[in-house]
Amino acid sequence: MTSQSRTERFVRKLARGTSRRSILSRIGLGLVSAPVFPLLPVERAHAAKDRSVQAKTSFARHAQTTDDTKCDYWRYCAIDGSLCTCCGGGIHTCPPGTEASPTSWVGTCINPDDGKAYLIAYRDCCGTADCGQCYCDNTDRGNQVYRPQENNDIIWCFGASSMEYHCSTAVMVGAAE
Amino acid sequence: MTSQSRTERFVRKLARGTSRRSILSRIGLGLVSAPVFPLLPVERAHAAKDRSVQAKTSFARHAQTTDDTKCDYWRYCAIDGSLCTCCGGGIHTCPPGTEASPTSWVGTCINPDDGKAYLIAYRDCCGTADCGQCYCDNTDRGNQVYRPQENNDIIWCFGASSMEYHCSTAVMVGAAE
Amino acid sequence: MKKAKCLAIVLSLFSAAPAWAGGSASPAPVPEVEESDVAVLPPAGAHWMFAYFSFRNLAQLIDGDTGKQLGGVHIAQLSNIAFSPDKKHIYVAETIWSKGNRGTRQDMITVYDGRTLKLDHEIPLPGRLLAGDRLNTFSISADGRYAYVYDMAPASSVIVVDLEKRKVLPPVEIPGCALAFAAGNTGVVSVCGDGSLAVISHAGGKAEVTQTAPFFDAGEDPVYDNSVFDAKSGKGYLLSYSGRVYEVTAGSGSGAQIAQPWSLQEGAHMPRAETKPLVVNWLPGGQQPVAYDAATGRLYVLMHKGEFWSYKEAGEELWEVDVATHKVLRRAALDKPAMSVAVSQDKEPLLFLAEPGGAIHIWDAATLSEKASAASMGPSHFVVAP
Amino acid sequence: MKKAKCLAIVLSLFSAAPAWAGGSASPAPVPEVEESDVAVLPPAGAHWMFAYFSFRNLAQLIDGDTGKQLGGVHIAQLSNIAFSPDKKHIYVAETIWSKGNRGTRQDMITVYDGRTLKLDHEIPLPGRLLAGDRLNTFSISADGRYAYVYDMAPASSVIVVDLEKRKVLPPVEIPGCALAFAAGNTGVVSVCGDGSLAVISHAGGKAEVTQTAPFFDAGEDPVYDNSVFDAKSGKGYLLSYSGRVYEVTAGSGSGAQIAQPWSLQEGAHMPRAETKPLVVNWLPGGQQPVAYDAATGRLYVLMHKGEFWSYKEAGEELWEVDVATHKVLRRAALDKPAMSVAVSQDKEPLLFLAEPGGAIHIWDAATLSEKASAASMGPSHFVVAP
Repeated sequence: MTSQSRTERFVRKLARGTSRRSILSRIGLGLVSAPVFPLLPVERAHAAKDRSVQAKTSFARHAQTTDDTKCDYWRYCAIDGSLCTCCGGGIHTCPPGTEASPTSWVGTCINPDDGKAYLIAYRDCCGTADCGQCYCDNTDRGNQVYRPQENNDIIWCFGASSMEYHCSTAVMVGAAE
Repeated sequence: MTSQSRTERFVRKLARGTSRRSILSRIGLGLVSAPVFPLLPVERAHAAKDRSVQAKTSFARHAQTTDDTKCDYWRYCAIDGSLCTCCGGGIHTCPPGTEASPTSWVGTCINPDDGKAYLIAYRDCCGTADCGQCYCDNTDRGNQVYRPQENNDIIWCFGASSMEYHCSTAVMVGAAE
Repeated sequence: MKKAKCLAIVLSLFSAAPAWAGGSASPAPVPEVEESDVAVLPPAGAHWMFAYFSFRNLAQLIDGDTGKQLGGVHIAQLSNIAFSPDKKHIYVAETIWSKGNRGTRQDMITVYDGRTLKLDHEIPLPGRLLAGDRLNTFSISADGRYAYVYDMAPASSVIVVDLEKRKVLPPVEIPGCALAFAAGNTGVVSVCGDGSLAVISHAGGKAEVTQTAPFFDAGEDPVYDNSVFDAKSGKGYLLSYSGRVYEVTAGSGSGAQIAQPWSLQEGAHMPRAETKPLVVNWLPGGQQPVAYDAATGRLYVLMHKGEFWSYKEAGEELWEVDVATHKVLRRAALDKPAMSVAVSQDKEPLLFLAEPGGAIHIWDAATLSEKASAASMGPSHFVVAP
Repeated sequence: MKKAKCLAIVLSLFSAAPAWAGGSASPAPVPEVEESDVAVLPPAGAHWMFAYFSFRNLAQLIDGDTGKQLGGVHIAQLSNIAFSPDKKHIYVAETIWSKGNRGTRQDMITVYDGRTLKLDHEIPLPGRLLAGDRLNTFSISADGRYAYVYDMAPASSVIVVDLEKRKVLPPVEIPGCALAFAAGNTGVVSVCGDGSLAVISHAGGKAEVTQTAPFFDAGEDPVYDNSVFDAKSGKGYLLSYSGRVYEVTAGSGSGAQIAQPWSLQEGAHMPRAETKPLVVNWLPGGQQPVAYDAATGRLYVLMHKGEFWSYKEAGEELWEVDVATHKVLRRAALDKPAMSVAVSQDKEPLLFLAEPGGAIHIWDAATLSEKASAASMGPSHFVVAP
């Protein structure tokens, strides 16, 4: 395993790079139009580059690609919460009456159909109470709050007009080259 | 069964007697010192007067007098909610941090030790979230919201400083003569 | 699924023949980048309904044909919810404290758009009754112009809200009475503690209250708060604990007509149930024990075997009753006890049945067979699309 | 109990020999009239603890000796709770919107009296992180003078609150770091995304931040946010996913000392666990996976058999570890998997273990045998009396 992959450096840079005088640190949570973590990470994940079959996690070995309303759907390798696909939304669509948070945490998941790794942004839909359907808590490469963008326990509604958590989507960002 | 007992007339009188110009109807809910339903019904219940053994409900036949943390304790014949005896309070004692509502609904329960009927005031303890322990929903002579003082679904925190329901006590008012 | 873990000590032999290669003949291409978006609802279907529980914060909008959740609306604890008759809006009557359990009390009707489920506006209210599991403390007039909110503070009143002008009219006091069933366009029916009804008519701008004579024994055989009333026809059915049915007609002019009561048990060729103790009867029960199909004139009632005062007991059977003939047409045994029943208001009606634990069963009312299922967050109630 | 119904068709033969006359030899006299009152707590016991779940609104105060609930404190969702070191106050760090899911955001420390559990006052905060299941985003200095609140908005900072003056000091920014473990009277330890610590010292009024060198691999083997730190001794134990233990000493002067890490598995005569996939090891896991008894120097760790990245998995065994010798002294199998563990801080320590469903088991730490049990409202966390 690479212990200092580009993903990790990217996340760390992001976290540490928010200088104390940065305008970003002054932005209130009500400001929808100014996401403070980037909408889509511009650097691609690298951690999974050298993941051979042997390197697969238990989740990846048992994942499927046909039913995105089940916890073992491949993109959900690090999701935590209710699946928006069970709540009136879709894999990248928030249910009616909610708002897609401009901020998200990320996971690197392997698509069993091609064996390749993809970067997934878990974007919370915010504004109304927990959907309560299809609760999943997958933990592949899940980290703690000091690595926020890899942590799925944080309420990722920063930048949305409400911090009330409803459900989580799994948005394809691109291949983890 | 008497269909027009004194209890019922009392309750109806109470409900209807709140004239539209009454000062009572103007009292806000924040006013702790002015209970708008009486603290203790001054007229005693009469409904159970002629309750022979044959007239007993299923609850009364199976009630016990030794453990007030169980739903089948005799005083709980019409209680609905968490028992304060399981929440840090007692049979007529609210748990720390809560407030005894000056208002209550009432039940007429039979004490198996003497076979007599007693009037019980179910006084809610208000101010913090539902205790969640020892939930009971007994329904002897339970009525609907148009007979409010016999209804156990109403949040009986009128007159308390918070309408947040925590648990219910079962206060002895006296014999139902 | 995710908890099913393989606990073989070492899995390194896994390397050959990956499991994921088996199923998929032509793997779908994986899209490169996706945009986040937000769903908008199609026009409301006749089989849509809200399922909600008084102590949870989400009213789930469910499509009865599939059991799928289409979206959700935030509700404070102890809220009411309603569709506008044209289904273009969702109304939530709710009470919120500024600091959760403390602070400033705020009563309001919160109005959501029926397609986007976005909050449109709030109409502040002077108050409302806080009680668990009550459906008829809030209703909408047949034409959708007015909302009626029952308040007990503790004096009883009905708050009339002009939804078009977003304005609260002066409360109508109904001492000794409760509930607010909309009847017609300008009528409201309340039930009184002496066994009578109070009927409000606010046609012409000024509210008048008419009182009927007492007609049921409110002490010995109460009628359910969660009885049923159809605002359009002005016809309702008050169901008593013992299974007596009182047909009420109101909404055109003042007052109300009450028909001679009849017995559910007699409709099923049994002696009518009595209120005396130590006798087990088939009795109605549950939280939302009765539903009414206004088109077919059928009542659906949750029934259980029990002694009197077991009015909250979940149903073991569902009885289908013809209000014209007073006959029980069919009795269906329930696999699991049900706390709530509702019926959609269309030509191919669905029945909704809620278990105490939250499981929802959706039946075809024609065949009484299960068509779909859903999951809710407790012993839920139903509000069906108009 | 109440649902157990006798369904014999007619019970009228019941008249003779009433069941209730059997048990009671000398019936207690029934008091005539009672007054309502409100309980006040005795001085806090060493075996008291709060059990709470991030998504429920009551923190239950439980006496570990009996499992009985002594009272409750209202908490907003995603709150933290703490005792003052003298047990005279309860602090809740919470975030409340003025309209539930909308309106104005209000962050505060709500201060309750430790005997009456009445709200004493609120100290408004400029913000705090909202995250599920986090214990160390809030802490109290050893002497009880200061509270530390971790905020991420999304810039990282620690909010220092003077509890005596009820005043918030300027936030201390800790870019790239998180959490707020109190260390001593004026120190705070945070963990950083590069595997280092940031150590705040605010002695003398001005906050200074010292950064240690990176010492753990935050990408490949993170340490748990819910690791343990004893503010009085300034000693803490950061536990990694793989079971490495990092002893940290801080709070006297600036910076922190980090000892050579050691392995839980090696302490149990096994090879140390590695992070590579496809291997099953005994690993720590759960929501609150480790507890620390500062007097005996024992760690209690929830352990399960699993592959790496199973760090949220509930424990199958509880391991007792001596931090001086790094030896696993005892391994106790759990009848039911546990998500959380805590230990009381007294001479006769109790262990608290929470099942995912909310059941709480209370063990005598000396014998690892169950002493009492309690019921909570979900996968709860514990905060024990100081």
